[in-house]
Amino acid sequence: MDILIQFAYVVSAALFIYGLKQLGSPATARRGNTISAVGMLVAVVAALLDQGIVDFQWIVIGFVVGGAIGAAAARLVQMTSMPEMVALFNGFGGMASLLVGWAALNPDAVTFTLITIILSILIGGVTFTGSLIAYGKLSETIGSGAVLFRGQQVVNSLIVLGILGASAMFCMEPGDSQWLFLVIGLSLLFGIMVVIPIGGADMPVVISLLNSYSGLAACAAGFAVDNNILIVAGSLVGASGIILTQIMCKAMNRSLSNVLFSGFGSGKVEEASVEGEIKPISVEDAYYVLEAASNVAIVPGYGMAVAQAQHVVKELCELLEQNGTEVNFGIHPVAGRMPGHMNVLLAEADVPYDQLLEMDDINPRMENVDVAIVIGANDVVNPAARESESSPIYGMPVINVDSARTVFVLKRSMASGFAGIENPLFYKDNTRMLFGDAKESIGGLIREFS
Amino acid sequence: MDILIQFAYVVSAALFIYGLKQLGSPATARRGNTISAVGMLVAVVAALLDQGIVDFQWIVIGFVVGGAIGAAAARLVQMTSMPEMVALFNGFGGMASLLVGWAALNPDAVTFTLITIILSILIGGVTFTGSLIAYGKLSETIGSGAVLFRGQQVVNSLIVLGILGASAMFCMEPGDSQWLFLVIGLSLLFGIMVVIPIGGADMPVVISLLNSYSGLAACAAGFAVDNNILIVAGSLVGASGIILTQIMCKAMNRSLSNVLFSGFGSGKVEEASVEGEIKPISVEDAYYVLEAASNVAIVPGYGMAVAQAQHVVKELCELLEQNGTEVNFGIHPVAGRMPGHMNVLLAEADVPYDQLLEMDDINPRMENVDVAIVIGANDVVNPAARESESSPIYGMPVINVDSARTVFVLKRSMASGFAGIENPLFYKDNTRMLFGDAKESIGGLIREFS
Amino acid sequence: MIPAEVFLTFILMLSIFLGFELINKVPATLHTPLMSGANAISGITVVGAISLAGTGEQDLANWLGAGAVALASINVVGGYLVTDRMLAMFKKKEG
Amino acid sequence: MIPAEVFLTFILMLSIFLGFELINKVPATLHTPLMSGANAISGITVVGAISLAGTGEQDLANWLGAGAVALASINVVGGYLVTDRMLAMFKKKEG
Ligand SMILES: NC(=O)c1ccc[n+]([C@@H]2O[C@H](COP(=O)([O-])OP(=O)(O)OC[C@H]3O[C@@H](n4cnc5c(N)ncnc54)[C@H](OP(=O)(O)O)[C@@H]3O)[C@@H](O)[C@H]2O)c1
Ligand SMILES: NC(=O)c1ccc[n+]([C@@H]2O[C@H](COP(=O)([O-])OP(=O)(O)OC[C@H]3O[C@@H](n4cnc5c(N)ncnc54)[C@H](OP(=O)(O)O)[C@@H]3O)[C@@H](O)[C@H]2O)c1
Repeated sequence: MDILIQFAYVVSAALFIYGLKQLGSPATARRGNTISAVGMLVAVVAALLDQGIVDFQWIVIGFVVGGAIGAAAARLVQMTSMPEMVALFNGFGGMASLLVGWAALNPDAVTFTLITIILSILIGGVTFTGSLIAYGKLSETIGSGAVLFRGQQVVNSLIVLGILGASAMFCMEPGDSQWLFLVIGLSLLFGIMVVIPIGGADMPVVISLLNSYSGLAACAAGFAVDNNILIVAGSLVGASGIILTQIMCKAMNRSLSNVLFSGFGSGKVEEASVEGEIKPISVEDAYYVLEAASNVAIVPGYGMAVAQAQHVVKELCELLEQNGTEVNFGIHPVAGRMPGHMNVLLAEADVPYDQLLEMDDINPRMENVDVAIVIGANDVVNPAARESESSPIYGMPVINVDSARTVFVLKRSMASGFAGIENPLFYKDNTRMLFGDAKESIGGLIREFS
Repeated sequence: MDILIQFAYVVSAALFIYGLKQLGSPATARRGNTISAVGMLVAVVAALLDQGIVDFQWIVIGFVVGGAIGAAAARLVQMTSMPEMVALFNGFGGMASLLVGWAALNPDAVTFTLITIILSILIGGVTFTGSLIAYGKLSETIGSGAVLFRGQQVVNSLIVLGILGASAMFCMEPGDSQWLFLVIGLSLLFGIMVVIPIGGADMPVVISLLNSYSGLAACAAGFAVDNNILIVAGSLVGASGIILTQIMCKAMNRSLSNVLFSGFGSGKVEEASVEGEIKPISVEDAYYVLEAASNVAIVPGYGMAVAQAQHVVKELCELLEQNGTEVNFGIHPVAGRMPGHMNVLLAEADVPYDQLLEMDDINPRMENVDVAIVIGANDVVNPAARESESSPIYGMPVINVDSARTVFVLKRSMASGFAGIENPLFYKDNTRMLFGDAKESIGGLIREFS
Repeated sequence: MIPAEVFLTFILMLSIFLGFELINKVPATLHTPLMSGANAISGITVVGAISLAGTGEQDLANWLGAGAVALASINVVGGYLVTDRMLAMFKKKEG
Repeated sequence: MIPAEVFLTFILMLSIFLGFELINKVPATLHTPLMSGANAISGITVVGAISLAGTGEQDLANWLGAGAVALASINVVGGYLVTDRMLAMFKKKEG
């Protein structure tokens, strides 16, 4: 029996791997997710067959409660709130690793096991509170700005020292539970401290990193309870989180340490040193221009998510196409508040994924575009990233909407985006500002068309 | 100590993996190979530190003898003989697995170990003789044709049954060495029998498959002696061989079973049912055409290897470029007698790899090519694969030289290529045949230029 | 006998390499579902939690295990469902 | 205690997946060196052979082991050298 359970874990690991492989292309991704879920099912069933289990009561209660909460949350969440949801789930995973590490503690544990226990508690704890803070910032339950205070680094260093010391003491005197509690408390605190100085729009990087940590915590728990499947699955997740983090940092041309420690986007808007004047446009005039355009590029950003404008965008896109206009979407890798955020929203509104062009595909075509419609995007279309060496986002690859013949920018005010900097795009000769909530502005355009 | 040895194996496996990863791009491939070699060194040193080893004499003798032979062979082999060399090395690897499996046999072995021992002997034996036959066919030491005889399948089935029976008996009576010898003898015989019915030009597929087997044999030996590094390295090799086999079969549009069992290319040239006449051209006339061309594509095949013409080809290419002509190479994935064979030969002659275009890159450009020079290629430029549904190679993707304005075909006669079929290309209006050994013909062209 | 730690390290090393290869191939379009899908996999801790929650002894470890089962189940069930919901929306243009 | 076979199977499964991912990315240009490079790795049997050839007992296993060391060394040394020779020839066009 026991050996069968073990081989079931091999099968389950193979399913996770195959599932992730299938996640690599939009056509097979859904199947891939199902395969991965089957892998999880196999692992859970195998775990339940373990002969050491004599009492299923608490397991079942745990399942039912957790499963119901998870299912309800998954069903109810709005697509625009996906980033928060992932952060929250991730935090629960971290807490689970913390509890498993703690529960695996027993009087006979050797030092190697103690170290893995401490690791799973530590990483799990940081993941838990860190994810909660990320959740708070993204959902704006707490302020989304970067919280910086004098002496922050000293405090953090003290916490790290405390954790190291308490962990060492714990390994030497595992019987004395005060060290254990100290480690737990400090790692929970540390999770909070590392995330508060990071601005809201950088949360995706944080979540992705914490996601990687929750994988590593599962890995450590796997070493602690001697379970292969935890190690394999945990390291797959660990690797995936790290790669996503790298991809995002690269897309912003910022280093990971800049993201984590610089308090970027903490709100100090740079002096406006931009020349040119702002030319607003009315919905009606915008309609006439669009009506005559033969090639339109739509570039969405975080504002589209805020306005929940994805459905009206799709409607506008259809009207334009009926009018004989070619419409493409240009998706910046870090538009919105999560990598691929715009893709998910537009997919929700039934925009086919082959109409969504990546930055590198849309930029060379921009010169042939009659009208580029920027919907609630700001930093990801900021030409300062290309032109002004003194800009904090200098070097970040952006979508060059300013090469299009005309640019419409849909936003509510002249407020800056997440990076907190001026956008010279708004002052360019070929730019027209269509002020107002994106959903309402587009609704207006749609009414003009029909 | 022992645990250190084991962790050294982890390092060694990581080096193999990283090395293979680096092999993925021409710029880093050489470094990758070195990294993989370092991995091997780490593994060997770790193995030597094993405390069970009391007598180094025979190990050193084995190393010195084997290493000297290997180094000498590697130094002396001609690039055109690379396929044979790989086949031969591969055979030695297989034999080594057979010997390890045999030596691992001990009176206390449990059934699981016995099975892995039998597997490593069996796979190792088939790999050994199979590779030797492949070597013989490629080097033309033995006839390269497919050997088919009546009742072949019956004989092979009997051998398989014999192997199965003897293996079963061996597992039941491991002490009785007659079963062991029977398995060894039959697997050596089987290696011969499976390779003789396969034609010489299909040997790359066979070698690649046997390469995969030698990996699997190492894997089985790893299970037999409980060694992780053998398993990891063996399965990497196993997977690599299988993928290369697939790639080749796909490039020929033939199934693996067609390659292995059909006796393809056994020499029966199809009735010539091609219309049109053959138009030979002299070296001098060819020179005038080339002199005036502004875009030339060179498509090499097995004949370039036979004629050892790669260096003069490079010379011709330089002369053409000095003359203001754009020169590209079109490399078919199964041109020659090994995947990537042409690339290696041209690299030897210092042709930069970014001038070597893959089939899918050159085909769309073919219409703008003034002269396509086919050097000793035949099947891989056969338009029948596109046009004639009755052709045995119908459906195989080929390089469409016939779309070029003019085609020069350099070969010695009207003989067919490996597939043994007529080539309608030779009869097309825009084709000129430049008969003679490729090296001499090109030499003539070079003399005209200078 | 080779100790278990050696095997575990081997497995860790291989899975990390494999994870990198697999994830590097996922296109930007799918990064959000990838993130939530990977997140669901990290709920694998539930497997470790199950054996701790079912010992039948009413001690601390048992309670901790039960809590871990509940939390990890939220992660697993919620994660897979939400990923599926997202992926179900991705559609190719109908010819 | 988890038996060694389980770990070995895990390792086998992971390595096969990893092998597929790695090899699938190698371009056609490099298939010949890849083949001979992979071939050299299959000489890893030398590691298994070493421990058998060094027992110090003058028995059959020892002789077989010594033979295996010699054959596998041909494969390893020859394979790596020949691959290196080939790869040394691959050059990019000088700007
Ligand atoms: N996606 C990721 O994975 C990721 C990761 C890390 C960092 N980031 C950062 O996040 C930022 C993303 O750039 P982005 O261009 O998408 O967004 P952004 O630069 O934050 O700009 C969003 C814009 O939308 C407008 N907006 C808000 N609500 C709106 C509504 N209801 N109707 C119309 N407009 C509205 C805002 O202007 P008004 O207030 O004037 O309306 C704002 O300028 C970048 O700085 C990026 O570096 C993203
Ligand atoms: N590369 C691989 O991995 C691989 C694997 C499996 C199968 N194959 C098979 O191998 C074949 C390869 O096609 P291929 O076009 O490269 O070769 P091919 O079809 O075998 O033709 C080679 C041609 O070269 C000519 N030739 C020989 N020596 C010559 C010399 N000294 N000077 C000038 N010409 C010479 C021969 O004609 P003359 O005798 O008239 O000169 C012959 O027609 C295909 O059928 C393919 O399916 C290849």
